Amino acid sequence: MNKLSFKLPAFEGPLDLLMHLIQKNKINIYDIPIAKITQQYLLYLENMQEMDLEVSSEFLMMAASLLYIKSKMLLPKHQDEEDEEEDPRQELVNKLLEYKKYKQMSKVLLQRHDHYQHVFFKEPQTLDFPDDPPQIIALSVEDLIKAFNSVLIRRSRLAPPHKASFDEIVRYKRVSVEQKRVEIMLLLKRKREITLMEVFVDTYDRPEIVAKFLAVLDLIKADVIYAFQSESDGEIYIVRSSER
Amino acid sequence: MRIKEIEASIEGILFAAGEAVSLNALCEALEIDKITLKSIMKRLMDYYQFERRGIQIIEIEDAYQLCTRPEYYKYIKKLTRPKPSQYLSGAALETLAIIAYNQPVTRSNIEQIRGVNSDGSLNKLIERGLVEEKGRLDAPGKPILFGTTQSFLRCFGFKSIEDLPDIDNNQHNDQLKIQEKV
Amino acid sequence: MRIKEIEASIEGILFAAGEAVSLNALCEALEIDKITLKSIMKRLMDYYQFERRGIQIIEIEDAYQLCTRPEYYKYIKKLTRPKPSQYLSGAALETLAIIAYNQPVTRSNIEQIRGVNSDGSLNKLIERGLVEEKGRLDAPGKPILFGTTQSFLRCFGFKSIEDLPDIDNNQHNDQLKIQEKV
Repeated sequence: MNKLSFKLPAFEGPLDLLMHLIQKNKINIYDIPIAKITQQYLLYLENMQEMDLEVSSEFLMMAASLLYIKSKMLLPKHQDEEDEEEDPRQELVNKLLEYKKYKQMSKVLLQRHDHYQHVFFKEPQTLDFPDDPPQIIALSVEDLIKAFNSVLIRRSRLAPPHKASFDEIVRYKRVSVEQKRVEIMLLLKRKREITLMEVFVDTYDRPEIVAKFLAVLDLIKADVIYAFQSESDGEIYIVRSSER
Repeated sequence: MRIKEIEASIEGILFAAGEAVSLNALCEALEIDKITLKSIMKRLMDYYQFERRGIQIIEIEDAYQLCTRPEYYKYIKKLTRPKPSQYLSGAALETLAIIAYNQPVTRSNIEQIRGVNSDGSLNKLIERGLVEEKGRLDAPGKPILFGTTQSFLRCFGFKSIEDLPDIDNNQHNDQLKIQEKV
Repeated sequence: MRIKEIEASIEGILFAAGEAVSLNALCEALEIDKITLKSIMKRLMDYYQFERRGIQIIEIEDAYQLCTRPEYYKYIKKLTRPKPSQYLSGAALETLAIIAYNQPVTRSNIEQIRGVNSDGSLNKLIERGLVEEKGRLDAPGKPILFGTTQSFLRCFGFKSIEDLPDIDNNQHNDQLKIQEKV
């Protein structure tokens, strides 16, 4: 037999390799020419080893049993022995037939798999089922509006009158946080260290207080100033971060 | 492709996606133009409606999604393990209404309107996926802005925020009343 | 409840569940007997089939599940995240065939038939959710028994294990021939 020059197919095991040889030689599976097959099998193993393909122990064991069968078949049969001696190939043939069956089925499975791979399933949903009152989906748009209106009504009762209603009486006073930041920095220019309360001296207007406070927080956040306490519950002092 | 095939493909796509699929994505996948697709979607939605099937297609912000029809809720409910109660409190619902109609809003906007701290309700709504962050306001402290989610639209059956029923009339009346009072 | 309503409810239930729902569970939820339900299921499945809808109902071990029809795969594929490669090697398929037809089987049963150690393939199949442990054999060493899963049935489109194509016919013929020869 010629040296194998083609690419070796990957065999799934010794039985797979034997099936391959049987098909290639168009051999009758029930009448395997053991000598020929054994020779080819060994040649394959050699080639696999040369090509650094993994030759597992199972392949070697099969080689051994092929040689065993071969030797057994070479022995002359005793004519006088009446009982039919089993063909030494029988066990191998049984194994091959059994294996062939599943190899065929694996092809049928593959076809079905290819077909059903084209089917999509939806992921199970996590469903919300509030018991009582019924689910949120059952909350109607009316509920939403009612909720909103109840807020409006309550506000009209509890909150001070709408700002717009004062527009004609009082001009809305604009307070800029930016302006307050400048004022605080001016204070810190005159004095190295001030207390937090000093910032609010002479400030009674609510928006002004809020704006000043926001300015302080803003400056601290921007790391322009630094606030500290020498004891808990004590005065809060402010210095410029650069003076720290 | 025949219309029937397109319809069946849409059904398959929406089923497999399990979430809203945009009109554009559908057009691309089916290789048809928007106008044709829209009319086919209309036909398909009508079919579901007319046949009173167990599922329906809903439209959300130029996207489509398959879902069950509410009629069969009681049977569906029997079959799935109920999760802990998802009841929305009155406070949460109020907060939701405020966010829906004024979005995007900050925490303090909500507090101003409700007249009470609403962080608990807000967190609950975020947790429930009805409300989400929508960026930050360009103001001192950069407060977070909140708005409603696509899930909110789904839960209340709105196609888009524009679809919210008008309540401005009532509001004007209220303001009018306030002014009268003052 | 009219049949049409029951059908719609089944559709809704199967859609919401997103997984196979057993015949028993459906009977309970809909308050109808098994025989009636089975005939309604048959009708509904035929309807999907006949109308060549985008979705279909499949039956797996006395349970039902909604899924897409393979005909529309190419459109659905365009829109959904591609499934991770579902390629099964020849060795894995052989191992799977052996397990499917002989379950429950032990590792050494498989090895005997394939003539080669099959642990790698077996682990792969378990990982893929196609094969699972089915207890232990009452024999020395208490070897683990393996069998196929519901996911196996779904992936290969079988209703149940009994639905596997017959392979025994070939075998009988083969054995006969051997005996004749010998």
